[in-house]
Amino acid sequence: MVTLFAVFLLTLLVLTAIAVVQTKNLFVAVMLMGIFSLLMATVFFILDAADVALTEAAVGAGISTMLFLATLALTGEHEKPSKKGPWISGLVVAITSLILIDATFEQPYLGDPMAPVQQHVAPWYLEMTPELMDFPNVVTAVLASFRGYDTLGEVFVVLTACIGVLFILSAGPGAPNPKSPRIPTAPSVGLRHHLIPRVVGKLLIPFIVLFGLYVQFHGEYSPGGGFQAGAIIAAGMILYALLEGEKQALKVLPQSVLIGMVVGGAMLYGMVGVVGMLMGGNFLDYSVLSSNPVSGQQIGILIIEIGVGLAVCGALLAIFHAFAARRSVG
Amino acid sequence: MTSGMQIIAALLVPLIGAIGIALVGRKSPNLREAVTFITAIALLVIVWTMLPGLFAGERPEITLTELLPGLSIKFQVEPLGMMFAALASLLWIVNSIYSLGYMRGNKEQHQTRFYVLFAVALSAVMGIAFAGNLLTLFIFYEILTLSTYPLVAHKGDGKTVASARVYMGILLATSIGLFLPAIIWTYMATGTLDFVPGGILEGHVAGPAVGLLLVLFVFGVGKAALMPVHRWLPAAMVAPTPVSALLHAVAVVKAGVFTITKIIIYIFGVDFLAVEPSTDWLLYAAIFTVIAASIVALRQTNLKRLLAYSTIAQLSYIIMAAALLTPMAEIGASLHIVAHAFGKITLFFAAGCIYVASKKTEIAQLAGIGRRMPWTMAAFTIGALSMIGVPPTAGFVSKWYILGGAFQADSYIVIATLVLSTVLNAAYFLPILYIAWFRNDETTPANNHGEAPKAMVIAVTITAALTLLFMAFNQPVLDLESQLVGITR
Amino acid sequence: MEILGLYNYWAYVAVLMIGFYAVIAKSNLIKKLIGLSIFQSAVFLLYITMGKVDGGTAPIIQAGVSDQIFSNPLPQVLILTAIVVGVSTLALGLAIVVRIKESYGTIEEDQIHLLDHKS
Amino acid sequence: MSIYQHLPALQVVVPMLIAPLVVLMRGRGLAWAMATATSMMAFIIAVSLTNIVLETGAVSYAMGSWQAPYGIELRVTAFSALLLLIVTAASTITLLFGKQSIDSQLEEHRQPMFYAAWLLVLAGLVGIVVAGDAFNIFVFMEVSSLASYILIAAGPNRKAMPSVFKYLIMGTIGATFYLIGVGLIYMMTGTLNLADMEVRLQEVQDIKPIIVAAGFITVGLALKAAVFPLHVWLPNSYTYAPHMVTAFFAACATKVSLFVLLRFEFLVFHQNLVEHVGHFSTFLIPLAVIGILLASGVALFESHLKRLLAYSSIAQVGYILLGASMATASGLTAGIIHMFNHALAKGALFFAIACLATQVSSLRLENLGGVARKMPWTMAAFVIGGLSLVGIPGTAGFISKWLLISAVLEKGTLGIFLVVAVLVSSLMAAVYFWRIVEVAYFGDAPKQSAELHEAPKWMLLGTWFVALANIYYGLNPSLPLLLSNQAAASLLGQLP
Amino acid sequence: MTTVIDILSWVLLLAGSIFVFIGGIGTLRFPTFYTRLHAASLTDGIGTILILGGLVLQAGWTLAAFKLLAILVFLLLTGPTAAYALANAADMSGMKPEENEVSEVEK
Repeated sequence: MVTLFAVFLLTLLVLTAIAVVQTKNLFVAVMLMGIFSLLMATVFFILDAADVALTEAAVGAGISTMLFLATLALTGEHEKPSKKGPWISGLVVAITSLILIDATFEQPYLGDPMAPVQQHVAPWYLEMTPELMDFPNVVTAVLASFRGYDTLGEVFVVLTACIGVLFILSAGPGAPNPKSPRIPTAPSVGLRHHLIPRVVGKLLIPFIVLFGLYVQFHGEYSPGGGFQAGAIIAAGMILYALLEGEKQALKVLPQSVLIGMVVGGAMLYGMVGVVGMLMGGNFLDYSVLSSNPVSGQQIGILIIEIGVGLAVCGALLAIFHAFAARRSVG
Repeated sequence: MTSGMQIIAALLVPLIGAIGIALVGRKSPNLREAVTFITAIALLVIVWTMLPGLFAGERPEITLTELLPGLSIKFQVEPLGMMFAALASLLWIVNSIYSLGYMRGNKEQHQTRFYVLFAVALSAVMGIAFAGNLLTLFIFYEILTLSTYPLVAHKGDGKTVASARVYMGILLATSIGLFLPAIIWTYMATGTLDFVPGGILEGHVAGPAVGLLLVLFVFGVGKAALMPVHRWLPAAMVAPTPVSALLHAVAVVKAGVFTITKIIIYIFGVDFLAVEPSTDWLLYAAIFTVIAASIVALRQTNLKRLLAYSTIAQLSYIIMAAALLTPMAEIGASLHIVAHAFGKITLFFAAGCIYVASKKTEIAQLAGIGRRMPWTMAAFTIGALSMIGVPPTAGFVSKWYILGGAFQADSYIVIATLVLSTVLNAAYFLPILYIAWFRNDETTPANNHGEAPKAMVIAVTITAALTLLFMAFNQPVLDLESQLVGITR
Repeated sequence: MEILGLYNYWAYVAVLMIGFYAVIAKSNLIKKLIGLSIFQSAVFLLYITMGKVDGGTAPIIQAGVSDQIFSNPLPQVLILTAIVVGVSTLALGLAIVVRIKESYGTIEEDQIHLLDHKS
Repeated sequence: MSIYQHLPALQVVVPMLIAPLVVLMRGRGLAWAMATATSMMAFIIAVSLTNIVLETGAVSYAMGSWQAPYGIELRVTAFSALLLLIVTAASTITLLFGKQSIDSQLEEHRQPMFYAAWLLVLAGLVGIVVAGDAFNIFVFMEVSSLASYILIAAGPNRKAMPSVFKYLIMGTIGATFYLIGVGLIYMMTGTLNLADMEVRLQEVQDIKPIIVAAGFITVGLALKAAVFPLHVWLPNSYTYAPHMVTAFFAACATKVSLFVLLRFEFLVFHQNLVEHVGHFSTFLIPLAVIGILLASGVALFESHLKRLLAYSSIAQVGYILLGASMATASGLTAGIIHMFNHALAKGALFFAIACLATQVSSLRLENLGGVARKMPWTMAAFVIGGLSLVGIPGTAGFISKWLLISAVLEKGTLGIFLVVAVLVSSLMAAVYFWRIVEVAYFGDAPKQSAELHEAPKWMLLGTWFVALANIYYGLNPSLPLLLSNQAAASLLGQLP
Repeated sequence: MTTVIDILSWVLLLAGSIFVFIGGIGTLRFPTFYTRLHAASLTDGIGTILILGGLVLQAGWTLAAFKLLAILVFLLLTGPTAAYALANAADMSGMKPEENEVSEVEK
């Protein structure tokens, strides 16, 4: 049943991908990308990856789409026909795919419980998590503690992207000039004059944030965690910016506060690691944070998840504002 | 001071001098020249005080840092290198006197740069002379190439730079493309690069490979100007005359033949080469170069270019002698290094004197110049006679030994070459002497000039005198180099 | 039916190559980035697929229930990271595209190329 | 627990955690000072780590106290120590001496973010080098890549943007290829730890997914390392990046990818794939040779100074690869030590170019006539760097060329052809380098050229520092030689 | 009792599916933007209510039922708002219902 369902969804996925590449209208392509991401999230869900599905839905369908749209507003949405002949690219792609397909025949089948991945390392995580962490979500345990260093790196990838977008968009002819504030244009006042979206939207925002907080703090028990929470809360705030105008949104959470959130979140994570080191463990060793290693782990994971949430939320919002504040040139 | 430290001192003194020259150069030309002289004299003292030890059979050595596993930067003094160093350090003083006159008389630009690089080049020459293994030698060989490039390109106009490019290009290409692989090959075959009396290659390389390795070495050492890698030498004649005189008649080219001689004696080993048939070509290549370069020299109309081709021919004399592989010929080779140095530097000095005094560069313009510049031309005559090999000049002594070596080896082709080249030498030098002394000076440019500046005349007189004196006082060199024979036996 | 066990992998290869094609063959910079997103998503699919166990559930251990089969949590963790990396790259790429549009007036690669070589 | 045991972690954590703080530094020069101090600290840590590695052998560190393969392992070997030295030293020197150059190319209000990105590049690169876990390498590769896009995008020319976009696309493709390869290996072994992978691969040798994985990892990393013909992103990125960034990247960025490549090829695949050495050399030797010759050839006709050197970098990557593809101890030693020596040479050259750029308006060759007369010190350092690049004895470049030729000669007949290729490319290097020297020393000054002065003293000091390092390590290469010998031995499994 | 609930829930699910299906056909087949929007809102209006209602009955008196209801409330709020926003955007960009005889795809 699952296999059949998967076959159906995957076929749809491939078709969507082809449509995305085929269409000449970038706006349509971006919308189709949103559908692609949602399909992908569904596939992940039926493959038992609830956390990943949640993230893919929030990030792939939500944040990415929003970024694409913000860019399209500045660049225009029509793709000009390319003069490049598709032959060489086609050949490269064909050869690569043949090699990869050929390799699949010696790979374990979907769901094979005897596959090497199910034999080594992973069983240890499943077995030890209840004992060492005393909470049910193994994904969170691996993410935040066993492979916490990767996650730290990941937070810094987000931080880097945030710095990068702010840096790159701080120059050039379209850069917002602090001395002469730009003339407020229609989008900047948001949808204030539209009663229905405003009312409904404002009604929803608290729930979105609430849900975000739930995902944040319930990550040890159910799918979710800092990343998902950060993305969800950021989406809520972006909604606010769309409704009330960017100016109003920046009044609530100014860019400096957002950067503070990013920096603070990243530092919070890092500092937990350093404190672990100071208390006699290795870097990112949470067990030493408390006299009881298990509660030490729980405290550590809680704090770093907050750090992750702060950093991701701040970074996404800062990136959004950087795009939104850009004036259209030419 | 230990002998080892003396070697280091010989390397460092010119470098320190170079820094000193650079520091005072902008402020006072007089002080700059004074520093040059002090440096040159200091170097002479350092090098010459090592001589007695060498005569007594000492072989001072010192090892600096280890560059690669088993390969150090190492210096060792042996007779051949000692002689080369003594010769270069002696002639540097004379050349400095000469430069003083030439550079000022000619109002050359960038004089500080000139003196600085000259000192650096001398340091490199010392490094080559005292090198204790091939790697060290190679390092200083390249430093010499690089430090002389700006000297050759001194004038800085398009033509000079183009010639300097040829100079640099050939020397660098041959050294990196042939010399370096040869060294690495040797190292891989034998596991050492030390100069060992009797050679290191025997038993490690055999058959045609020996011949190939010798090809790499001989043509890799482009400074020896064996045809067809000789083209850099005429190109280098665009340099100011002191450079041509000291570097391209003595230091650089002698570094080339010196390197080849050392490789023959200390890397291949004379006995090994003698039994290895694939290496015979070296003798013929040298003979070919002697004859061909002499014939080309016949057709030159520019004085310095003629001297350059003459140098090419004379260098191959040395290689030919070394390739004869007989004791007497080896001594002849080393004697010829000295003899040719004295003679050729005199000739170049004279050519420079003529240029500074009259701006004349072509042979045809020299008519009657002997009467206006008697001292210069007298010196020139002595130098020319030495090239031909007429007694009582230095050239006679060395040719005598080489001839003796040829008889020892029963090599009639070498004897024939010697005879033929003597005739050719005479054929291109004697007309110049005739023109200079016996024609009337009616040609342009202006003929209303006198003798060259004093400093230059003094220098050229000294070297001419040395050329003559060497005929009589060659015993020390003979004694020193006989130690080589002891080695090669 | 057995062979459908590899269908996931074929789908991943197909999606991967569709994305790859868009990246190398398209001239529009945004289209390239869209292609890049698809390309990266395909890899997510590869990882998640290999972690699936027949009859398993998401690796959230319910108290009191024994004999449960769980899918592999590790690939999921890796892909969580990879998704975030992907969106970060995308954001940076889009910011660059905005700057390119501003200074060149176009986001077509071949036109940018022409403009660069005219000046 | 003494602090020494934490050094592998601190090596990464120090620059990484200070980077966000640098963003907040608004004061004049404060961001620079902080970044420089941090970079120095990283360098000191690298030096102490090198000492420890030399004394006690490879160091391992379990992140979060979780033992590998369950947790992430950091592993510092002699090879990593060498790379750590290169990376941290390159960053420190360029930061310390390059302030004026950066100031002249970047507005002050954008500098804090720039320096933060710089530290993130540093953290990312050292993170890759110390990582002992395949996925962790990916994460830090992305940190360093994203941050390096930022640094390159700081270039003042508008062409910087398309260049960095191309780099971003190709870099991401490379990283994704790598990720696919790692995924396939993980699929067949169930582990991500490199050491564990080596052991567990023995059970599944030579099945297709592993071979395909090897291919994808090689291609992905080769893309990042700018191995010919996957180099197309490099020339423009280096040309239009700020000069100091070019100096920093030219010294170390591609080398880190090569480091990962070599670690995978030799530690993971070498022991386990029967045909691996064969495949490795059949594919890589020709690529390396063609890359060396073609890139040198392009450099011969290039007139923009930075692009010329960028092509030369591609050729030099070929040298490193050629040494490695011999798959012998001597070959690996040659390749590895060339990473160090090339970093020195290119560092000096690009530093000198940065000095030049403070005075001249354009770095095209036709604009540089006679520049050496006005800027003798700058050009003298440039000449030293160039000589090292050509491989003149007495400079660092000679050491690697010597080792490379001796390694290649061990291959017999094939070796002779390779020697010819190496020598021909050295001569090409001499030619393209000499073109610059001739123009700079003897060319006519362009008419409209303004009054030129020598570059700022402080930058000159840095340039000369690197230039003299070329000579020092040309005469006394014992440290890099020791490290690369050990590295080669451990890659070939001859060390415990 | 359970059978009744089961039958009821299946009826609801089926009816919902039919509405969603009709909505889909309408979105494809209607000629203009506004008519299509009309068909599409059928999907998130009555279709969703019926399906989620059916699912709630299936789930019984559990936490899942509460979650489903929450989703229902969410969708009821957002669906019409989204439809409004779309129509409004179309109106703002100058697309008037009476002028637009031909769908933009066919144009």
